[in-house]
Amino acid sequence: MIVPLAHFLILSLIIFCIGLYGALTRRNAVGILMSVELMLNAANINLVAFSRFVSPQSGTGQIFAVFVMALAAASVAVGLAIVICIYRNHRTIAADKIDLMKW
Amino acid sequence: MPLLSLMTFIPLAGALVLLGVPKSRTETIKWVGLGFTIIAFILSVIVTLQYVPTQPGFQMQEYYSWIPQIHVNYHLGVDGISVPMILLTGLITMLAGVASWNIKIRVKEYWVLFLFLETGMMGTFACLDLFLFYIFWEIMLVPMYFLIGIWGGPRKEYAAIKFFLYTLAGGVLMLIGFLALYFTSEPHTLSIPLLQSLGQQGKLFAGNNFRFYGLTLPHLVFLALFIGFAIKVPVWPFHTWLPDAHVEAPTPISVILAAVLLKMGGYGFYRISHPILPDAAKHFSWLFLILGIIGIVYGAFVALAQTDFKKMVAYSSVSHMGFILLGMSAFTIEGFIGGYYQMFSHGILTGAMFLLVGVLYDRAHTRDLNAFGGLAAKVPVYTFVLSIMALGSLGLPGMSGFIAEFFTFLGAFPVYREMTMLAVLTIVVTAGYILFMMQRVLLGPLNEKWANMPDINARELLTVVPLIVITIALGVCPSLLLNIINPVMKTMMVAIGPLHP
Amino acid sequence: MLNYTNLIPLIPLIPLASFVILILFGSRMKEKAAYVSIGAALAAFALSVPGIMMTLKHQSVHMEWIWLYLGDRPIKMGFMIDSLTAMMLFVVTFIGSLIHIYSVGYMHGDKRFSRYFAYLSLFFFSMLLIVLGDNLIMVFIGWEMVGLCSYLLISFWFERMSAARAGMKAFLANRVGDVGFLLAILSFFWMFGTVNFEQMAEKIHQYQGTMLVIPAVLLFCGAVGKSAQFPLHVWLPDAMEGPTPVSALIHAATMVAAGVYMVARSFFVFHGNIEAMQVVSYIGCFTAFMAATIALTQTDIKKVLAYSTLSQLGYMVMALGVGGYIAGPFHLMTHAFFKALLFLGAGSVIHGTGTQDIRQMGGLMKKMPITAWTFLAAFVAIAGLPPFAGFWSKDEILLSTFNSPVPGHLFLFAVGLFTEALTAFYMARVFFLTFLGDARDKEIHAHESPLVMTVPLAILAFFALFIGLPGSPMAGHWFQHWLQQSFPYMHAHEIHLNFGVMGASIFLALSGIGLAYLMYIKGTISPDKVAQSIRPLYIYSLNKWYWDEIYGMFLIKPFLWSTNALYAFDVWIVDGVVNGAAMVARGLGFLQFIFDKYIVDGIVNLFGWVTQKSSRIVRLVQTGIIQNYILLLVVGLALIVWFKILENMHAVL
Amino acid sequence: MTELFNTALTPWEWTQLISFYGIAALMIVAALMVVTLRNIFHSALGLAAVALGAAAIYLMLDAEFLAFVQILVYVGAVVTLIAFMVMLTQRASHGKLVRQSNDQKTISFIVVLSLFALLIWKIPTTVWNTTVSTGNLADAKTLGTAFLKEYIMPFEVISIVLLVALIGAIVLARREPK
Repeated sequence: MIVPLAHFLILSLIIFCIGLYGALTRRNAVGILMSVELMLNAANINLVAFSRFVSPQSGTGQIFAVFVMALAAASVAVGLAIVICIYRNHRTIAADKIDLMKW
Repeated sequence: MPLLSLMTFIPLAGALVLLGVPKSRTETIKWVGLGFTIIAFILSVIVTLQYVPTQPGFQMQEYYSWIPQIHVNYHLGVDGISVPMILLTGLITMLAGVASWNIKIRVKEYWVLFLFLETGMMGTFACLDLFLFYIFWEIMLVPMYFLIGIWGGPRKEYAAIKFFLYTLAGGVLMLIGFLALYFTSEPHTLSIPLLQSLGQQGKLFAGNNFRFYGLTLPHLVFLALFIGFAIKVPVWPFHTWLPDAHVEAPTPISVILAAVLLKMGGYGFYRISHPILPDAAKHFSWLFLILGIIGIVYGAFVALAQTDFKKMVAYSSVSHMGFILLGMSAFTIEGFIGGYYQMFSHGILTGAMFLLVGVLYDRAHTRDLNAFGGLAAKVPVYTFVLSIMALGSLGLPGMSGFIAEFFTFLGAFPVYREMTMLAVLTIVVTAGYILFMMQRVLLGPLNEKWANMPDINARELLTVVPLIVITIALGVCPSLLLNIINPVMKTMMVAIGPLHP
Repeated sequence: MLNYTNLIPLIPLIPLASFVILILFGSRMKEKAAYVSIGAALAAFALSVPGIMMTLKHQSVHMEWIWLYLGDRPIKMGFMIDSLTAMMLFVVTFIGSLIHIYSVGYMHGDKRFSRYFAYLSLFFFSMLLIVLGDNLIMVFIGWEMVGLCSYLLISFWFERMSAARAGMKAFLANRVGDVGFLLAILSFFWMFGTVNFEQMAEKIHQYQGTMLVIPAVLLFCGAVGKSAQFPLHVWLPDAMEGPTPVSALIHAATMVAAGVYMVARSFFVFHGNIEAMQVVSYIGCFTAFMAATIALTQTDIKKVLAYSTLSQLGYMVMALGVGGYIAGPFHLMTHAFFKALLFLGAGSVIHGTGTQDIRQMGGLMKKMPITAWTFLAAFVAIAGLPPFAGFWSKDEILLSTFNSPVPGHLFLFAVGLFTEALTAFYMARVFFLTFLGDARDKEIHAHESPLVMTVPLAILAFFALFIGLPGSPMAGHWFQHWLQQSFPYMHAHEIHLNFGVMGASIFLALSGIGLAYLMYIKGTISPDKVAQSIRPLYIYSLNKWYWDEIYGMFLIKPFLWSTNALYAFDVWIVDGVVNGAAMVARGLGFLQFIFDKYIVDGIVNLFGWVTQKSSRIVRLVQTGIIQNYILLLVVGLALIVWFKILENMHAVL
Repeated sequence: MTELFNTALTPWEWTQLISFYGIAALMIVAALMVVTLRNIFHSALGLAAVALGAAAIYLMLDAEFLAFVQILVYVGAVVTLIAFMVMLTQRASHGKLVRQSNDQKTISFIVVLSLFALLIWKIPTTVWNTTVSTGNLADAKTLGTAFLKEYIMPFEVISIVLLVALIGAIVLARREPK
């Protein structure tokens, strides 16, 4: 592989930071969820890259990535349910309108 | 088989078992609790039977290293000094258990604490390590505090706190004494047998030149131990917790208090302070004499002034316990045996007296001696039983009290003639308060208020009759007890030596 | 082979068994309980007969066993029968058995009938311990036990407050004496290492020191208490509250005589111990005289007899004090018979009339002939008319007083003679007022007592009349020689008849009786006028020399006051110190509380205040909006990364 | 990095380089779309693009299996789900919501940027413990064996987590019976 590891990492970092920014700033709950997915993808890229460059025979990083995907899918499923639930009760999915955690 | 451990912790096991019994099943709780006291009593009898008086040293020893860093060992064992006390504890606790049938409120808590208390008492008499001794000694205060403070009379809080603080203060002094013994012994040890042999060979405090107003370190240590034990005995002037505690405590607890707890102080003298610090003990023999005599005379006088039945018995305890000090002050074998005999005998007699006061109180709900009168016609069996016990306390020959007093006098008279005469004179006062009590309660025209008073019932009789049998047996045939204590007392006297060599 | 020696313990044990049976099952037996007790008494009597017979053959019986070991010292107990014991055994078991039988009639219908006999059995047991014991401890044990029985029987009718008080008084007075006894035992133990009579006698024989006076006096204190000698005599008259047979058995014949017996038994302590002997003799003499003067004016028949008993006991003690170690026990025996008879007679009278006041009686001779005649027998015996029992023993006492080489004893002799006259007078007074003349109270319908009571009276009367004869010159002073066996350390001396003493004694007795005859039968001398003419003395006698009042004023009251004072001391001073310490501790606690509240707690509160104020600002952070939290989290993450990088840089550098 | 350009590259290597940077640029743009677009549905499309780009990156890293899984899970499931979500909450996204970002936009940007700066500063200078690939690379078989051998436990746990998430989602989304 001619592209050095650092470049993958930088790509991953950029996407992670974008996702993070989105998670911090989007008002729409679905948007937040999507931003989180971005961050998870970024992490996956990291894992796979490390797997390829550090221990190419064992594929441990790929296994990790599979787990992360499974969790991502699960979180989306639960997130969907939560969002629907919140929407049903509050008629909004704006994250800054939902401050139930204050109490 | 670890007989002593078993005996000591069986009541605790009982307490744990009771924790699992539902609160509402009071009958079950009572029977289970009593069952465990009976087991403990049987074990104490087995210990007594297994004990071989002629064999020197401690028997049935159990020895495990516990906290090696400070040389603390789990060390149990018995000799002739502890065996009768263990037997007394087993017996009295069982009888007090029978007498506890009248406890109606918070039965479960009562029995749990009661059994816990028994473990503390058994352990105190069975252990051979000062650390253990201190633990058992102090651990007893906790159940005792609650037993007085919850099930007591009108001023129970005051009495319970007074008892607790007073004894705790003594316990702290005692602990200081123990620590001093630990740090001055070479090698550092808390083992009672080891300290005894060190002390009797004069190796304790060897080369220590500490002086405090002319008192050496062993003197100070002895005083600390003395006050610790004296509060428990109680020796005049540390006795004032006793009337309060007795008056407020429920009957079975009064019984235990008088019959067993008071003995711990005396036991401390016999087990710890005198054998370990014989020279200091001789140095302070005058203190024992003076306080003993004051206790005997003073207790008897004040008992005569009482109108509260329990208070009267409590002060008579002060008087009787003075004999222990008088006996020990002389450093003669008769005196030592007499004092010890008095401990046992007082346990039996005063235990029974408190039981009988309780019987009366259950029926009349008053202890005012002047409120009674002429009960002999109404409750003949009770009268008979009370008379026997009262006469036993009075020192009538044929009962254990006489033997104890006689031995004590026999031991003390050659050493302190005038003072002993004073103590002997007190037997008149003793007769005075006992007879005065009997006259006010039993004799004279019947107070019509008690015309329907029922006589003592079978359960109550069951608690007293064994004590009657024992006190008479010990009065007629003192060898029963002397066979156990004689050899060990002889050894101790040889080791300690006479007062004026 | 059944050895008699091994049977001796049964003599006291059988009555003890009777006591146990009666106390446990007596209430179910009703009046059959008496049979158990009487059977036990008779068994004890029967068992002691062989022992008495052996002493007649100049043998003695002794058995002992080791009671206990005190350290290495064995303490032995034992029984022995020698002539002195035999005499007491005879008195106790024989008179005791008769009184048991008599009691069946006297106590008939009492609600505590079986209890009464139980107590009698216990008394029997205890008294036999005293009699048979071969050492002072055994005697002391019995000594205290008879005191207990006396207490129980005096306050037998405890519903009467006076009976309850009398019992207590008796016990306490006895206890005072017992203190002396106990101290004496301790002294002997200390000095000789033994309290066995034989061994003590040996040791004292070799003893050269001068310390024996105090132990001897202390020992005598025991006798003073038990035999109701001055100054502990006050209990005996009050003891008459008990049933009359009890007065006869315990407070006349046996228990009160135990003091005399004990002094005689341990006479080796007193022998040659001049100071102690003086104490004994003067106390005896004083008691004899004082009691006789009081007896003159009493109107309660039992009181008169009680003071008479005191007086006679004083006689015996005086006899011992002047060295009449045979005369004392001799009088003890005769006195036991006639005084028991007097009391039983009085009991019969009380039983028949229902009163104890001799002023209400009179003329009972016709209605109660057997009682009257037996009473007369006792009267002539106690008055000292020859040849009846009292004459011989009293003569013996007066003779030994007269012969005593100690200077002051002639005075004792004179007082003794005078007391003799007084005795004759007051006994005659009682007899005349009770049985002769006319019935003064018509309300009283006297009747003769049942056979169960009169038969013992008759038997006793026989002995009262003739028991003195074995000690009379006609019998060659056989009794005295027999008794001498018990005093091997004394030189037996020949008894010289002194007709002068005898004559004086008879003359004074007769004059006493004559005076009483003139006053109470003939009426030539009015008793009231006599009383008027010596009014202070009369009042003094009537009020029993004011002993009770003096004791009450100078002993009991201060004593009770001191107990209350001590109690106050205990509550206010001793306990006050404790409570004071607690208050000081609480005061310190309060100071600490102040310190705690404003300083320590102030600091704590300061922290709290700061926290509260700052948190008001900081809590703005808590918006409840999840993204704010995440932002903070990320800031934290960034900082961590920052620090981590810095750290690595340092590590690299 | 510099030596990368100093050496002569084969055409395959050039292809790799160019495709990597192309895909990377695409992904970054798509990611920016995800976080900035007003229309949430377009954002979802951006997310799908990122997921596809990531799959390409995986392929490039010789992780074929993972690439397919990525496409299946993300494009097939996650994005679909999100599209459902968007449609279900359509009114909320379009009706009232004018602003798409909240009050902490600036500060978030600064924080994220600083984090980015820190990391971008350190990543090239860090020495990564890389190895030269020799022998067989990990393939689907290796992964399958690993899942059923060393990682059997996490594998099972993750399946339970999925199950729980499934049930939880159903419970949460279900209408409360009145």
